[in-house]
Amino acid sequence: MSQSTPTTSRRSVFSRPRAEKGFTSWITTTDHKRIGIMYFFTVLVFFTLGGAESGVIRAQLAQAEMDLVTAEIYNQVFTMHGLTMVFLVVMPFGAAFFNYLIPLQIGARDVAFPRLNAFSYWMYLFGGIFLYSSFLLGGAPNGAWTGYAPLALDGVSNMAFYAIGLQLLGVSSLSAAVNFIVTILNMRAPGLTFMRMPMFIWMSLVTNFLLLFAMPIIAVALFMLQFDTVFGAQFFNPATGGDPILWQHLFWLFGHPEVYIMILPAMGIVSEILPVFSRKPLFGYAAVAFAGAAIGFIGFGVWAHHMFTSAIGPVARSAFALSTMFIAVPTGIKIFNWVFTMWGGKLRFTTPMLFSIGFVSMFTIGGLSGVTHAVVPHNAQQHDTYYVVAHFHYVLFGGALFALIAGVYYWFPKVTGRLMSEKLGRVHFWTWLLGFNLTFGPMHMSGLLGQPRRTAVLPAELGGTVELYNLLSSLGVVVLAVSALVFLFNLIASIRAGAASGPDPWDARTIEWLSESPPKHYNFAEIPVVSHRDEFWHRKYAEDAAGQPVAVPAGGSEDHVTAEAAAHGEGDHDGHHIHMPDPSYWPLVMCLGFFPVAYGLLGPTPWLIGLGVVWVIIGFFGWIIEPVAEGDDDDPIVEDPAAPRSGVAAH
Amino acid sequence: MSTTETHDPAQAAGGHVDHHPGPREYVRIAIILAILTALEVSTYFVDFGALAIPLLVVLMGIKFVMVAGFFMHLRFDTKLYGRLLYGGLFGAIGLYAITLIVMSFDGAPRV
Amino acid sequence: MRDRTKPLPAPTLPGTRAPIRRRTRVGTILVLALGLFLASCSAPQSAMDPAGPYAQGPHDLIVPVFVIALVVFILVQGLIIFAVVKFRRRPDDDGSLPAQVHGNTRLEIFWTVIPALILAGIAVPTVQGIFSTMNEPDGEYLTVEVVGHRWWWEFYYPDFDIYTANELVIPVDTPVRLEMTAADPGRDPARGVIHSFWIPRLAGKQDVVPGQQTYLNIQASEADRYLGMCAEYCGLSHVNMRIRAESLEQGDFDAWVDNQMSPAVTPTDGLAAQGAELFGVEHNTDIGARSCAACHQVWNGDGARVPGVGPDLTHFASREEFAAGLFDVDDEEQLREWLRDPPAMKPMQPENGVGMPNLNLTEEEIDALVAYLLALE
Amino acid sequence: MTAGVHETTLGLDHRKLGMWVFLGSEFLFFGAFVSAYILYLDTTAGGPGVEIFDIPFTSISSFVLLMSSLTMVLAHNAHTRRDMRRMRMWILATAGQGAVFLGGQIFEFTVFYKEGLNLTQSPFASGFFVLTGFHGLHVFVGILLLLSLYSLTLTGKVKPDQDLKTEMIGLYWHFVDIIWVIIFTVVYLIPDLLMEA
Ligand code: HEA
Ligand code: HEA
Ligand code: HEC
Ligand code: CUA
Ligand SMILES: [Cu+2]
Repeated sequence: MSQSTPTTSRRSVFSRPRAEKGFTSWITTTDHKRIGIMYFFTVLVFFTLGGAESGVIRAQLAQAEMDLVTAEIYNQVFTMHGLTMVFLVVMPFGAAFFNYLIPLQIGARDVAFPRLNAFSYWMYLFGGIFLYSSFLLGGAPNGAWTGYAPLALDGVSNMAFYAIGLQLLGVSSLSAAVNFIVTILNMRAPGLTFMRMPMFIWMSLVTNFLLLFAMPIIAVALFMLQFDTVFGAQFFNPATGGDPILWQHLFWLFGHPEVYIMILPAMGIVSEILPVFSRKPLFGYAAVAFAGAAIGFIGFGVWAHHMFTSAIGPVARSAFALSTMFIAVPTGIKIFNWVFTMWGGKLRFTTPMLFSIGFVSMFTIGGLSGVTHAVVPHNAQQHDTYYVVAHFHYVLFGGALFALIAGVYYWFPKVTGRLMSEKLGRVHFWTWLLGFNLTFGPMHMSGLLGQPRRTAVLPAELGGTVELYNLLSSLGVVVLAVSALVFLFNLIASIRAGAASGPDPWDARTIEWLSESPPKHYNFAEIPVVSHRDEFWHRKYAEDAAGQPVAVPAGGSEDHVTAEAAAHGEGDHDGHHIHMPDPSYWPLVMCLGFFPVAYGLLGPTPWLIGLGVVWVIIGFFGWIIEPVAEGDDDDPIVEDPAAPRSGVAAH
Repeated sequence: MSTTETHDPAQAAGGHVDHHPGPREYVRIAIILAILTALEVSTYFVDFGALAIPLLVVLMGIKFVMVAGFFMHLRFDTKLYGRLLYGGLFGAIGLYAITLIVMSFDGAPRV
Repeated sequence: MRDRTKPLPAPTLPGTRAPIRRRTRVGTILVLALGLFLASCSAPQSAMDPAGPYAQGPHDLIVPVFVIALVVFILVQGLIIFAVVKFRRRPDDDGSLPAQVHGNTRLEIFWTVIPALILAGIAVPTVQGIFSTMNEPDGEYLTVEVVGHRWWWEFYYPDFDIYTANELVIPVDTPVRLEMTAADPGRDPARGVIHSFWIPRLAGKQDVVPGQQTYLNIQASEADRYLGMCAEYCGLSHVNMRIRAESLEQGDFDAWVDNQMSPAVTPTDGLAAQGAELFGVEHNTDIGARSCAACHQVWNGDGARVPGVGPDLTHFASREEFAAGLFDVDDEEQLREWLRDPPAMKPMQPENGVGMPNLNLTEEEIDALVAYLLALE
Repeated sequence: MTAGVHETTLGLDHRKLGMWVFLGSEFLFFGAFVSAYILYLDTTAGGPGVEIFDIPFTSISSFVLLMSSLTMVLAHNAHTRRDMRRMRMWILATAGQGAVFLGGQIFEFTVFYKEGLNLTQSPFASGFFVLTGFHGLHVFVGILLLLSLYSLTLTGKVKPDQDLKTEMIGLYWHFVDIIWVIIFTVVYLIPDLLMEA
């Protein structure tokens, strides 16, 4: 961190944004916390859209042979529902937590590449807007979120939007992955070894490696699809010998790691919350961490279980059945360790705790139905029925979403300095649990009774039992919608007028709670030095002679309020001279250039593409010639590596 | 600052350590690469029989490792970089090999 | 059967031996739950109500797996509920911390090994099942070639040179091997998309891929009518791509084959004859481009049977339903509706080359055509 | 945030670490295209197949690209020695060789096109053009990076002590080169041999 005087002379197009409040400050921010918050609110918007789409789906299927919407609309709606929930809700929801928490939990002041981080956010937002603009431009994609060729090659499937839109989102995810991997590997506070990292950090690391290796695969698949649809290439076209199954392999090579990308952050969150409210450390820390890594690893070797009924032979079916089944082992390890974290504790049933327990319970159901999918001969009965729909909503909604919401309740005080209403929180939890099971529980049955998925109407010939189950599902959404409104209300009311939380409302264990709530721009006035797993807890409690943990007496628990120390000023780290990255217009400017490229590719319209490319290149140049922070000469100081600098001195 | 992680100052500040090869070594390596390439291309003119393909694969591997090791300084930098590179490489080879095997030998017949 | 989610009073912890009595009670409950579960399994298209060996095998495999899953489910939920009840913080809590247990290697090994063993136990019959459902049936079997079109099914019996659509007629107790592929109007695999052939009570599904051939074995144990559906999303009318299988006793089947092998009789007088004329069956049509025969084959004995772009109608009236299981052949009014405006009856994209277009027929033409179609016994 | 390397956990520069992380993932990207190409080697739909390749010609352009790695590493070496004049010279040489390679590729594409091989011809053709095309795009981006580096050293934006920038671009450039080492063998030489056999 160099300390030279700011120079602004060489700036050309834009002068460096300086606003600290207001609109400009948000669109130019490079602060990981603000970016995390923007991710979160964007996710809320898309969740409402995706939820509304699911409302349309369930309304149409509430009774047999309804014609509320046409088949054409229905197909667009369920495709967009899947795309929205996966790519615009659950994944970026995870990214919201990565952004906000990773630096705080590892004791860093920001991510490794703050502007790249802003870039990731804008790419996400614009990718979402691009996808949704399809509704206005001749119809949304209607080839399902799996985009199977050759259906997706058909002009009427609008899948060019899918190919290009997901590509934008992929760029966002890939750049975020590089960013977070470097951050976690390279920016941990002194003493924060791998085996001391909070479990959320572990799971983030695994998730981002999954992203790193999975996103390029879908990128290629999408390029092939796009070249096929827009430029007439022949990758998946059976007419000239192209093989549609290639798409399936590439999609699921990405797609299965993708589902673990969605669940692992959730598992990390739960692993943080359960210990806090059980007042015990995480049971089997090492086992949980390595199980997470194992899931990530094995997760790359099971993809063809989505293709058991496709054109693959018995040997492949067998091999993938085996790998799929055995992924239950590491997942089971986690489940049991969570349960035993609670075992013998003193459980406090706060809202985050309730959602976390709900996660463990509901995810197990989804996981078990996943294992039954792997019984290949019977998978041929289950595949593409509502039984699968039930499975993946149990793992995605009952799993990922429950845990992510637990995380919102848990870290809300960190972000805002206020508490969310526990009373409303409990209402939210119980209605959520009820509505969820009501919606998706019956789908197990209707699926086994022969209801296929992706049907624009519910065929009456499936019989009254199936109709009943569908009606129950549809009623469930009503409960869920009410529940979601309770949540929204709680969120907004608590942001405005929640009770003050103090710096450590939960008696937490990890060092993000060392900083103030909400944290200052620079997170930590003094970078904490870590000597334990659950560092913060160890600063508050010590063991007495009998090995019984006791609170550290007077003062000990105070000194974590580092703001105090900051106020007293320590060297150049009194919070005023901490050198932080400055805001920048360039990530936004560069991202805007992708709009003309994306719309130009649809046509294809060469001049539009050209305009966009030039724009992006200009944006890129603006970016690279702008220093990360004013006055920064943007290069490591290498002259004297041995000299201790700043408060993070050698330890 | 150094943390509890292993931190070998000689490896730090990648690219600034003296035991990097100098221009002379680089040229020497380039010459070797040129010879290997010539050998590769020779398979086009000379018949190596059944040996040709294994030979090509080995030559490709050597060239790859040499460029990565010397020009990209992998041999002199932290092991982590190599792990990332070769992790990606072997990960990709593994996954796509399985895919190709499944598609070529356990797929459906064409009609 | 939602009873199965009811948690047991007290979970059996690993390491503590449960009294035998409780074991049996667990057993009783399981059997009861399973009974309830199976009782609710009958529905017209239920996968849990097998009617032939190729559905029975997978079913017999999954039921024990469901039981295992149920046990794991009860165990995990039981542990959770037990922990939640037992270890909740009491109102009189003294604020002290519970014992700070960090883990237990034995337990870790236990819950790594046990699930692995259970899964290994499931894996073996799974692999066996894969091969036994996919291999060619032992002994004699009937071959039917299946082509998935958007959005209807075509069946061809190479042994008899018969084409039919949407209704697959098979003999009872005889294995049938389906050789399947997909195509679209013009029988162009390039215009085909992936479908999936699925009659749950007879067998699991198998995808049907344009340009490739896939196989599926089915077999019915009793004479019955079985419902099925295309199970791979194939666009606009995916839900309207139904399948019917009619299994007949061998004698009935032979009679059916004989009938199908005979050429259609072209009516010579009355409305039906006008219909035949309009249809263009003798290729001397006067409705030109709107000629039904341009797309539909009605084989009258001349030349070879050549499949058309649309379903074969040679013995249309011998079928019970038309338009891929959507409407009754008996219901003349529905047939009229169909000829009046097919895309209004069933979402199709004739402008995209898939489905039957609206031919703007007059009511008189429709009357004649219906009479003719219903004469095609 | 730009921290001195000695302030990072692993003692590595973020940017360099980030570059390596990214390069690791690029294998998955090119690997998928290469697999599709291999899968479709024989799927020529009656059009031209691998026999169309002009191995001697491609050998030369491959050789040029390989040698550009030498000039790249020499540029970096010069930069570490603060010899900006030499460094600029080698950078230009590298970009020039990259341009020669690209020119060769464009020439090759036009020849193939004239001989009836085009993107829409067959899966083989699509696989070939899109794979080599994306590699070409990488080379093109590399040239842009080199040229910007060149001009930024002139304006003083890139300073003599900032050899890390040259090293990063070098890493990217060498990577694009080793990918071509694979492509040249797997896409050109081996199929050509197989076809003869
Ligand atoms: C968060 C997302 C997520 C997660 C975590 C999972 C987890 C798993 N999934 Fe799921 N899956 C999806 C999302 C997810 N899935 C989606 C979205 C689809 C559909 C895509 C589409 O077609 O649109 C799908 C589809 C899908 C299929 C294809 C179904 C079909 O279309 O035919 C299969 C097949 O094997 C499968 C299997 C599994 C398995 C074995 C797991 C395992 O990881 C589960 C492991 C967990 C447990 C087993 C529970 C806890 C373990 C224990 C308590 C130990 C003891 C257990 C035993 C001894 C059994 N999934
Ligand atoms: C994380 C992922 C996720 C989540 C959270 C959900 C949530 C829901 N999904 Fe999801 N779903 C998918 C991922 C997800 N889905 C995927 C990947 C597919 C496959 C797509 C494909 O086949 O291609 C799918 C398909 C799918 C189908 C099958 C469609 C078909 O095959 O034809 C159905 C049917 O019932 C369904 C229903 C629901 C419902 C009722 C919810 C509910 O839980 C939603 C509840 C949320 C809300 C209701 C929003 C909050 C409410 C407000 C803010 C108030 C305003 C609300 C209203 C006006 C209604 N989904
Ligand atoms: C452009 C092609 C085309 C023309 C012309 C055409 N049809 Fe069709 N027809 C189809 C297709 C395709 C279907 C299958 C539709 C479906 O079920 O999805 C079909 C289905 C039918 C069916 C239902 C068959 C079954 O068993 O499901 C009948 C009956 C029928 N057509 C009658 C006619 C008559 C009568 C005419 C002439 C007046 C006619 N068709 C003209 C393409 C055509
Ligand atoms: Cu055919 Cu769905
Ligand atoms: Cu999966």
